[in-house]
Amino acid sequence: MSLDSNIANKNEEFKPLIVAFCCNWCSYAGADLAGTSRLKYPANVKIIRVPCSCRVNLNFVLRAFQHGADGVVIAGCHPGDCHYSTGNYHTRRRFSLITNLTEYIGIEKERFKVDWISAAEGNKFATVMNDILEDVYKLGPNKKLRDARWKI
Amino acid sequence: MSCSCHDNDPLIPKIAVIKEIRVDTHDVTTFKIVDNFGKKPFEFLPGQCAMISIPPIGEAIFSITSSPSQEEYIECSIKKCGTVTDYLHQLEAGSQIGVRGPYGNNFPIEELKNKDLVFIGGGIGLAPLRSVINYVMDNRDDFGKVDIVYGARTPGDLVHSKDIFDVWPKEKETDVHLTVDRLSENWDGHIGFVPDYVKSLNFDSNKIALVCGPPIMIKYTLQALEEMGFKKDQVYTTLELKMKCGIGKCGRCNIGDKYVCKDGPVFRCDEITELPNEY
Amino acid sequence: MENITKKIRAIAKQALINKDVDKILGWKKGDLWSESYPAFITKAEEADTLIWDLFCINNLSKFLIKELQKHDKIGIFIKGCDSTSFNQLLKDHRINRDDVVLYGIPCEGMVNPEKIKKIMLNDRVTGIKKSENGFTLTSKNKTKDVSGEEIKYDKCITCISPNPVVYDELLGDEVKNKEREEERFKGVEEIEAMTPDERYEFWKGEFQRCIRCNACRDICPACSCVKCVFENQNAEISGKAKTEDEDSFFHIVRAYHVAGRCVDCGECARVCPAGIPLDLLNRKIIKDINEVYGEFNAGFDSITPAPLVTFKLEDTDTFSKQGGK
Amino acid sequence: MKKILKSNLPELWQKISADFDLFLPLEKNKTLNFSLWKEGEKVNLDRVRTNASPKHLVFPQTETYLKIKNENKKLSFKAVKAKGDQYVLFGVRPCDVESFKLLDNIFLKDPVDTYYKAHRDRGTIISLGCTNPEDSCFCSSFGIDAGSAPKGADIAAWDIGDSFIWKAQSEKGQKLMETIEELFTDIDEKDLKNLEEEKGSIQENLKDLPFNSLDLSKIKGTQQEIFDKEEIWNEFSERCLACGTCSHLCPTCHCYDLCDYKGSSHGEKFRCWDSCMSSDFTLMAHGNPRTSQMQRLRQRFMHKLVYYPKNHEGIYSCVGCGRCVEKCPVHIDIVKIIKKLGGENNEL
Repeated sequence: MSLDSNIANKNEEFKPLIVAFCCNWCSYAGADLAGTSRLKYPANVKIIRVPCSCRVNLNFVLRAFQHGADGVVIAGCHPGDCHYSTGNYHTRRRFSLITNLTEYIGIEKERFKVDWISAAEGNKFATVMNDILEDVYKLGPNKKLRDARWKI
Repeated sequence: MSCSCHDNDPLIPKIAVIKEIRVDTHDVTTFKIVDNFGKKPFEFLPGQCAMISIPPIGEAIFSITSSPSQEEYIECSIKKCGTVTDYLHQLEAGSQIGVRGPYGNNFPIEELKNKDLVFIGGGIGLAPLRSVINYVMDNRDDFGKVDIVYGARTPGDLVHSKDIFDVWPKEKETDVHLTVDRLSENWDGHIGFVPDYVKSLNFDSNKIALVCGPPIMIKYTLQALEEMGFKKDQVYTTLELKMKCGIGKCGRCNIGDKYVCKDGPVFRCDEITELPNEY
Repeated sequence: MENITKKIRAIAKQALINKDVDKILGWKKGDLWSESYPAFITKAEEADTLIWDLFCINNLSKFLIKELQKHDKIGIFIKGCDSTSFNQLLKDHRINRDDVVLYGIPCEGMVNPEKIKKIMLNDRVTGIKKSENGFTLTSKNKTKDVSGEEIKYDKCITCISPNPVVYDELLGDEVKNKEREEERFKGVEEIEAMTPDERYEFWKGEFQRCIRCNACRDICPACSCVKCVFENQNAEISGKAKTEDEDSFFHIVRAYHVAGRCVDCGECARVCPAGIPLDLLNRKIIKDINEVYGEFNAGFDSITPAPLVTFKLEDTDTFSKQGGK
Repeated sequence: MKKILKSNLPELWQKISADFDLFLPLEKNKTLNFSLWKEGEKVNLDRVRTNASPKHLVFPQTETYLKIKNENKKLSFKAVKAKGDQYVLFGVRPCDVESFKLLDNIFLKDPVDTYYKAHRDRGTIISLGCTNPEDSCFCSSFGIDAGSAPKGADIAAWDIGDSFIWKAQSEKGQKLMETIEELFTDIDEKDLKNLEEEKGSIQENLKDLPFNSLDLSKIKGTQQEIFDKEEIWNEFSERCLACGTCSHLCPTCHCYDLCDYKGSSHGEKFRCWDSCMSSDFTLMAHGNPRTSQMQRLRQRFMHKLVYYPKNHEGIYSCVGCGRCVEKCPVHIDIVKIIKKLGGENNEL
């Protein structure tokens, strides 16, 4: 279940920063479930709660990369059981284009994930976070689209 | 008057502290500003302006309302009407800001010497005039008779109430005429717009007039003064425009061949008529 | 070319004389041989200044937004790509159809003066005329025959709508040169073939030359918001600083804002003073939409909603492992 | 006056870039711009005009001038000095060299802009005669001789076929010539004749440019009269997109904006280019004196043709480089405006 999580703290110099936009009704609850059932997922995931996955727009993603994120995850409810009924259909259409566009600009595909995590899928939340941490760890820190004036 | 910014770059502000805050009206507050060592940030002449910067919100230019003869601090009366001023109004005493200046030319004190003067202010327009009025009051004998006409929308909008009600009326040979635009309760003074009030006061035309207020008020006041026989070169006014650099280079306050932040903000009326009317 | 000019002048004069329209939008000739620019005429005698030649590249439909606030009825000469952006403006409810009289002109493609200057190198061109299988360029001491392909705009070579898709009156018969359509996405495929780092270096090099003048936004018919998000200071969306991240932020967000509404008229790349191939950004999104959500050409009609405004229950996506690429 | 063969130019670039930043017109992704030379870059000295002017070397588009820390209400300011080491700028055409002087008139006038002054003092400018001007060039109507080098250039250079002639014109130029002495050879009679021939052919080319008869003295009338020619200003501004391409490309446009960058607990103040054509240029809390595009367009060209000359002994704020003629999306440019203001009413 849990990744050999001491990769993150073995060599101190690179700790990936993952920003996760979690939809309040499903994925945020999924994250809670992962936490309460003591599932291991990396600490350097910053979760931002959004009302629905379609609330996230391109500015948020680019701003995250500008301010030092090495990976961005957008987690929403499975298409069909969105609290606002059609939210994640739009997410699906939008982020099919946005993930392609950021990949076209040069952001590696592994750094920007969109996934459907329901409130009951605590372990899926943990695996998604661990997978992206592992991929991003292999890729190294993200230098692209970085805002040089921003200091963490 | 070379400006006193440190390491002689005119764009870089100095750290200053808001020593004291006095709330004048619901949207105008007067700030006493000193530099980081508690002293007056820089010397200036009446009518000049200071650029107050609040990182990371922005910068804006305000006319200095205290008299140059005031040694400990500079004062700015600021009306709350934009991002910078909104933020300024939330600050309390003791908080730090950036200040640089002085910018712009000043009221021509030499021409005003031993002449009768008329100060006509509207709303927040009294702030730039107060600097030169207090300077005149501190050297009262060099100047002739002083008339102050000041009006605002409602009694609650009259700024510097201490000066206009208690200090200035008691000065030698000084009459203060106050007016408000509309009838409001507990106000027994004059009712009416400033330009009409000036017309009814009918000053004789050997005086020098200094006018400052919203553009619409300036326009009609200048007409009223002209009808009373004031020639164009007897009337001074200040122009309010967007100013960013304050040193006549960034192009924002450029009207005609003049830069308001360097050749102004104080203009004589015959100079203003030469400018294209884009202010 | 000449008889279309005569037709344009006749129609414009007639329309203005019997007051069908208050104003006519067309093109006028400038001082240089390569310069035709948008002309707004209200008086009938000015109609003789209107022309139609190889350089009438300006898309006039976006001016309708401003002009229709001042006039009730406007006549406009419109090429194929202009007509698709006209439909897009209708779909965005920025203008309404019955205030405009459309005179459609089939277009064989416009000539790019930069390409002519490259061919003729240092001796200055004084004129260009159509010859039987291409064009002849004349300069002070030599003439040169070139084919249409060499000097036309790239976007005209791979044009998907040479004939106006909507018009009230059509000047001249339809044009059928549709054989180069499949090369439309060649530029996009070349960039897609690069590795992520190469792609980023390519775009970084391009965006480095951006001088943030907003010409791409102001010429784009799909960019017709009343107040642009980039102008809204306190929205803090993007500053005015020219830094690597701000420039790419501006161009990526702008390309996304017109996603599904961009008619691929290529004006953003043409007017860019730094020569940045901005149309490759928009064309990538068009290619993705075609692949993932089915062939869609914005502006071919003014009814079908844009892809990002609607959805289908059974949509696939490009990111989850099972559905996407 | 010294001569260098075109064949050993790469060696010259090598030598100069050893201890200077060398800026040359380089062709990258099909556009020609002044950029930092590195080994193997494609130098193109034939095309007469770079895409963007060299203005960004002396007046960068974005320049941070103050760093601010804001920990719990305590501010600390740290001024940022203009940085960058000595540079050599080769291949600047006479019009762009003249534009530096026009920028000097603004930035070096009291109170001196220390950032601009630092960038200007670090640079050695080598001007290059215009072998073949483009259609849209009209520098001759501003008294700029495309064949010779304006006084502002530290070194003047001409292309005489197989080699370049360099002539130092300032002690900064003289100092640079000494450091690269050995690559140059002395010139002989034949070269001088070639030089005169070259200058003659430049004048020849200038004659048949479409805009060579542009005459600015035809603009008559006082500032107010020109300001009131509303129908001319309306006619141009009708098609203006208010995009700002003209002012950002123009080598003599110097307007800038002071902005703030908001970090988490720190911030920066920076200066960046701005355009009087954009709608929020004069926007302030209680309104905007220039609301219509006609007023903004009028301000830009009145500033260049009337206001700037009034403040600077009749020098116009334009050098006739033709970039606005080429790059305006709707073909508004200063040549048409000068003609129309001068009363030539060829239907524009």
